[in-house]
Amino acid sequence: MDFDFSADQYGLRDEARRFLEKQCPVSHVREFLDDKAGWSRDLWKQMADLGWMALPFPEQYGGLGQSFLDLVLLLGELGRSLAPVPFLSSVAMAGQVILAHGSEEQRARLLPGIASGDRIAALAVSEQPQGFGGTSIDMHPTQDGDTWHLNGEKKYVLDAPAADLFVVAACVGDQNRWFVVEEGARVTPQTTYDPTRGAGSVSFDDAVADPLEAPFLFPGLQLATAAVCAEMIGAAEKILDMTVEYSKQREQFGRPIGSFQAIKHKCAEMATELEAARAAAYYACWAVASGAEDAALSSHIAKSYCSDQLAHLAGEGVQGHGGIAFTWEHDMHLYLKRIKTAQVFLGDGPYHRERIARIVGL
Amino acid sequence: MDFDFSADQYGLRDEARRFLEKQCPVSHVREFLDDKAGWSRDLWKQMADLGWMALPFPEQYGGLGQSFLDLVLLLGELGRSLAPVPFLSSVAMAGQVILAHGSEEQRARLLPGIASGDRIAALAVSEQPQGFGGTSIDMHPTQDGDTWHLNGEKKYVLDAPAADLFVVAACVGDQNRWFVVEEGARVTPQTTYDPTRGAGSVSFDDAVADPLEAPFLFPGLQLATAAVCAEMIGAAEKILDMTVEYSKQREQFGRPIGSFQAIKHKCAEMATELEAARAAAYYACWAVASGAEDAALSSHIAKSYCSDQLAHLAGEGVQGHGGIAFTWEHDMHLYLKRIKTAQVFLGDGPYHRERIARIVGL
Amino acid sequence: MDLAFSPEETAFRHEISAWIRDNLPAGWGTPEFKEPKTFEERLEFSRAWEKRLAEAGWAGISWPKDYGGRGTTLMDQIIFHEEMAAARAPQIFINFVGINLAGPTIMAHGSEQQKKRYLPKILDMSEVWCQGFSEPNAGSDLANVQTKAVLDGDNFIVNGQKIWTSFAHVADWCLLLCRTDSSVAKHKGLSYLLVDMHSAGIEPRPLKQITGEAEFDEVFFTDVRVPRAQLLGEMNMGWTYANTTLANERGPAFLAHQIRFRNSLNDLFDSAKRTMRDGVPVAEHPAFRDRLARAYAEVEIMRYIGYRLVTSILRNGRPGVEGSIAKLYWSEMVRRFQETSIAIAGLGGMLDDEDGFDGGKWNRGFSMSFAQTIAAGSSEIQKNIISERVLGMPRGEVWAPKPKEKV
Amino acid sequence: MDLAFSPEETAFRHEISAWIRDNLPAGWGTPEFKEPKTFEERLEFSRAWEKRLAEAGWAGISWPKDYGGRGTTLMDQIIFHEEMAAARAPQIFINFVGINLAGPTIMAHGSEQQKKRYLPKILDMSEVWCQGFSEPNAGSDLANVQTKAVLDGDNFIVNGQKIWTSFAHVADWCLLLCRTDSSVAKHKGLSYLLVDMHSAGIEPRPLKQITGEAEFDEVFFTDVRVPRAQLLGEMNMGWTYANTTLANERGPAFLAHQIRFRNSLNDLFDSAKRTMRDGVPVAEHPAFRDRLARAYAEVEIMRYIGYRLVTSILRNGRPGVEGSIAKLYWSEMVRRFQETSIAIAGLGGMLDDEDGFDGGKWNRGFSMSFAQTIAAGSSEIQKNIISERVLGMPRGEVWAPKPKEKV
Repeated sequence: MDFDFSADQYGLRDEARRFLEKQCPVSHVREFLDDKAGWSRDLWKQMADLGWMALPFPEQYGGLGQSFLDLVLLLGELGRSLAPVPFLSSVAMAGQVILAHGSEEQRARLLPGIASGDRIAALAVSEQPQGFGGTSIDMHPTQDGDTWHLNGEKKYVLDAPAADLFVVAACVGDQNRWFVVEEGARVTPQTTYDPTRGAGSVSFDDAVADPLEAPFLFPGLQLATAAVCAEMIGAAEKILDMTVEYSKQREQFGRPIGSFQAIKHKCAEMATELEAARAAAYYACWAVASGAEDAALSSHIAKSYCSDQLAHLAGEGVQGHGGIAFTWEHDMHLYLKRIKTAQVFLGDGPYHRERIARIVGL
Repeated sequence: MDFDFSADQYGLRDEARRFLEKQCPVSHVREFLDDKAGWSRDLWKQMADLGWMALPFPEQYGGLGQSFLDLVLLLGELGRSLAPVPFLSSVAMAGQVILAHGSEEQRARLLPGIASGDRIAALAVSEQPQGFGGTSIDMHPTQDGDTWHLNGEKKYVLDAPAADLFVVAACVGDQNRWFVVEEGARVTPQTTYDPTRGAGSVSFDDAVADPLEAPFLFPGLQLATAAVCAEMIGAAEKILDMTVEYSKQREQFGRPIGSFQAIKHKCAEMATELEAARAAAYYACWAVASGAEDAALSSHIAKSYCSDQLAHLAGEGVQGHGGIAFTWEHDMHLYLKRIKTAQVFLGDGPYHRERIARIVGL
Repeated sequence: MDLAFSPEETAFRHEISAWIRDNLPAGWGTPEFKEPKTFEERLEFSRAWEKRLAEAGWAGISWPKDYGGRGTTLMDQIIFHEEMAAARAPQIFINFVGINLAGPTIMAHGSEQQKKRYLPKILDMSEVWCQGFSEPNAGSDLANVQTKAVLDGDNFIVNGQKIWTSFAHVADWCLLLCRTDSSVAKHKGLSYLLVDMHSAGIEPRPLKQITGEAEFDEVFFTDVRVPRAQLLGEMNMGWTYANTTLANERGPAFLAHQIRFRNSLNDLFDSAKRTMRDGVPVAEHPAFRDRLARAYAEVEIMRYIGYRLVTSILRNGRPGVEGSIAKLYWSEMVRRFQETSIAIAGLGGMLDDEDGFDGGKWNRGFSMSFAQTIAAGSSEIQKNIISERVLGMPRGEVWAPKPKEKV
Repeated sequence: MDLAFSPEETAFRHEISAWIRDNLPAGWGTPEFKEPKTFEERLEFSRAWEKRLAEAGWAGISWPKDYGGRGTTLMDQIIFHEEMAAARAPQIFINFVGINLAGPTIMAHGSEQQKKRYLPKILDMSEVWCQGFSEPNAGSDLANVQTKAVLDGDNFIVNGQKIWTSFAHVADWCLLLCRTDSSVAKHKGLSYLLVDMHSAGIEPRPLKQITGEAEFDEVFFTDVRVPRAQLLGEMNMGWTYANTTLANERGPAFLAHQIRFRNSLNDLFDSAKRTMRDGVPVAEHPAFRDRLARAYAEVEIMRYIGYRLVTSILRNGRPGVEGSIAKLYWSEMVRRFQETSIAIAGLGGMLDDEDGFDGGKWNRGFSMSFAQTIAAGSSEIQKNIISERVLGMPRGEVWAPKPKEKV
């Protein structure tokens, strides 16, 4: 029984935090707020030099041979710093799906570019604003001999403007599975509520699509879901830190507002939500990474809890700051929007709870 | 626009409070806690002498010719004092149903006894623990010439042990309507969670049942629902009063606990829930009493809000008291159980919200 | 207790509703109508519309005729709000502060000369008002206002900074809360000045907010000269008067807010009916149906609470401390409502503006909803006021104004 | 990070699960089994069952062999709890205080002589323990304990009153927190005494609680003589030691609590599947399905939190302040869970006991759930501790123990 990270993993976290505080202060993040398709290629290159993209991939695919679990705290740091790079999409979601579902040939072809950072992959699942997975996927590839083609449009694709290739959920018969589209995807960058990251729609017009070998969405989707939770934890930790810190500095009525129970208890409740979310997210990361029996269940538990409770935490963070959080200059709203966006991405609370209900036989 | 009670109505409330504080202290209520079928006949007789049962009935039926609205604050006082009498059931629910649905003959036959307090009526609707109204009513009377008979069992009948006659919801064709059973009902008193009031199951074995003239459950059921809300308001007011009062007396850390924001803000939230519940309950009482266009809607709004928010308030009241509220000797648990029971009686929050959804066309 | 409207009130309702129908801006409400987008466009649009309302005599329905009003009742005022909302007419925007905050405060505490001078020009739209309350260090602790006004002969000399001032850069006048005595307890040394916004030394700067727009300004005052006659009421009574302003913010306008939310709710219901999830409209989906019905109930209860507030004003002449309960109720309700609306946008809420669900309106509503529980007395401040002034709990903390200062 | 169990641990799991299967009380778990009803019946039943566990050596799995324990690991202890719960074996009842509170506290702070004297008798069931913490005026403010112990030669003379003492009238010993110095700050003058409950001057009185039953006692101490050697550890260190007791309450037993709730949850799911509403089982009804799934998620997350607590103990030798977070999480979770369960009882919850839904068990659970957020440090106290000790926020209030007293 060891439900905590190793000294090496904490070491990487500390190194990442130092690096990001220096190379990715919020002023750097803000350079890209108004640019629908913008992201930090500079930061990306530095991260590649540090080997971060290579981390979770086996050595034969150009990776460093570490595991998905080694990504968890790193994703948190990227969430904490709002780093404007497509790491979550390319390395922790699409890359992990390819690793989990691809054939030897597919992995060898696709992963080295992702592991070096030279190619960027994005995960394209949703087509509708409401509902997730299952029957909400209505893209049906056509087969022409050995070649598959995709038609239609995927929406709400995170990091689409940065991506070179897409890992697309589509439906064959009554089975959803993953296809890789390397060419012919048309991306329309869109205005995002969370201005620190890009998203867009991706349309396919007879695009050649390569089906990944393992013909299910799972466990790839679970890995991606756990990764989103891990990133959310970092952003939520920062919200709590900011709120506590502000409450110690801000004086009203001649005292720091952090000495009032109204604020103290709010922060204590946030800390409790955060600890529960952390336990859920880390457990899900371990379970999906190690193929535990309750991998699927725990990913639904983690995302449902993180979705709803961390959104609540973010709102309380705004309230704890008062008017200042309402200004564009203050960073609080960027974190609020980050969490609110993550809340619905890859399935909202009710979706994941319905999955829980089915798994536990309700 | 006058959304408040009259001086006369407030006068009756003050008189009722004085009377009940004297004649119905909690020590009197506690005399009946262990007796499934017990209630205060003494208190009932005194109330009859004051003319309370006669209040809302027209003079030709032995009443005082006041209206349902004149009952509202009185019901609150009965809730506040936990008076162990079947007033709500007999006068404000069953009596009002007869008044609203009965023919001239039926009113003239049934109401004088109710208005004098000599006869006690109870409302029998539910048969199942879950669901309310509509298809949950599965009692189908049989017709034999001009005579109807009822068979089967009604459950969760408030004040059944005290009642002489029953106003029963039953289904004819696809229409629920009210029947009066004056003889042949077999009552089984049961142990109630709220020990201050009686309840039981009522079974009918070919009991003669007289259908009230107007062949619908509404508006009678709305009147009954609004009356339950009015009574809940009084109990909830008492909970808030007790909690505030206790917080001023109880010292910990050398200060009254009511000086801590944790307790102050809890009480402020309770006061806000209470004011909203009051507005909703009183509005519903006005709307159903005056046959306003939104009578049905407002009764569902009031009961859904009172059910869930006042139950929350009651829980906060317990928490605000700490360990003392956990003892049998303290009265707080009696109020908690009163509110929790009322929460589900005549439809819980989800039931009433589903009705709202239908009415507003969701 | 009678919530029905009188025949006169009903006649007035028909009159105003007919007028609105005949006078809405051309094309308003049709899909072709090009809504004003930027803040400046909204200003221009609302100036024209509110001018039209003013010319028809609808601007100050319950204000005395002496001050340019219609001189009728509070009920007529409420009916006007209801019909405006029912017709989905453009909301009062540029003249909001004048009609709802500055005007009533001047009416309550100004000299006869001040009333005659200022009130008619609010109603005829010839002067626009803003309000200078909050400061960077006077938020929750509003009594901590530091903007100083020092008497120098017949003028006050004003120095300081305000924040969250709507319309500052277009306003002609400012209702300014400032410190005129630093030697006494902080809430005892405040006064209200009526400040000409065209005076030398006033610099409004737009303040970019959470949505990326700038609906508010910061305002910097540097050696601004304000004639002594511009003092409202008595010196050092500003804290008491400020409570009038805040109470008015929670008075008849409360019912207008309510109807605005009912309109939003109806829009949300429309979206919920046409958006599908798991093969059914979101409005029928278990994840949302109960929640939407709850939102409906809460918005209706806000109406009932508004009726109780109005009754209290009609019976007692002014809103009571229960205004704080109403403010807490509706601001928390708005937060829940906007949480629900953004949830219904679903993944559509990831995108914003033209790319967003319903043009991003729920995103903006969600972002702006935090203003409700923070501005005009945060929820924490309201809870202090309720616990101390309504429930009589011991102070123990210094957060809320002392009970004995209550107005 | 590895949450898998070792082969040795799995072997132990099989051993204990087989033993439990073979040793459950006759008829336990079958519909025919007549469950003990009254408190006294439960005492008698649990005494027999816990004696059997003790004789088989399962009572102190992680306790050192020197003190009668099995001398294996914390993990084995946890596995024991898990298997007991998985088999739905009767819960530890009469010996709960001895094993989970008194024992670990004596182990941590007692003299070698005291450990040898008391610990084996806890494990072999020859002595039952109770705990004297709360007093009528020392609830949230536990450091305000007023029960006095005054040294008189070789004895302490104890006078005072305790409340909420489980098992007081059947206990042989009491772990008593009392005041030994009134001249210093209140938390600095407390000591722990091990008090023979058969001493003259001790009077336990049953305290009737919210359910109508009496699971707790009040205990009155009048001139009770306690030999000086019965002082636990050092004089005036009681407050520090009490924190050990409280921390143990939130240690390995946390996972046992979790499994108990999972069992309750399963029972609730069964009820929800067999109770119909609007033509479908409640488990599939929109009013409940999401709520039940949420309850499931919350109970599972309690397990994950428990694993993090255990890891912290394994890595650092003791639970950290995060124990307060765990306590707050699970007690609030229990409240929500019991709200859900009584909602599923529906109108059935109007009735109680034999007439109630599922025999009134959800009514009792709901009533008792308030104990969770009040006892052993109320939610308000936990929030003070979390904000001050975990988040380092300023005290400003006197509610929680000072940060510098932290252990």
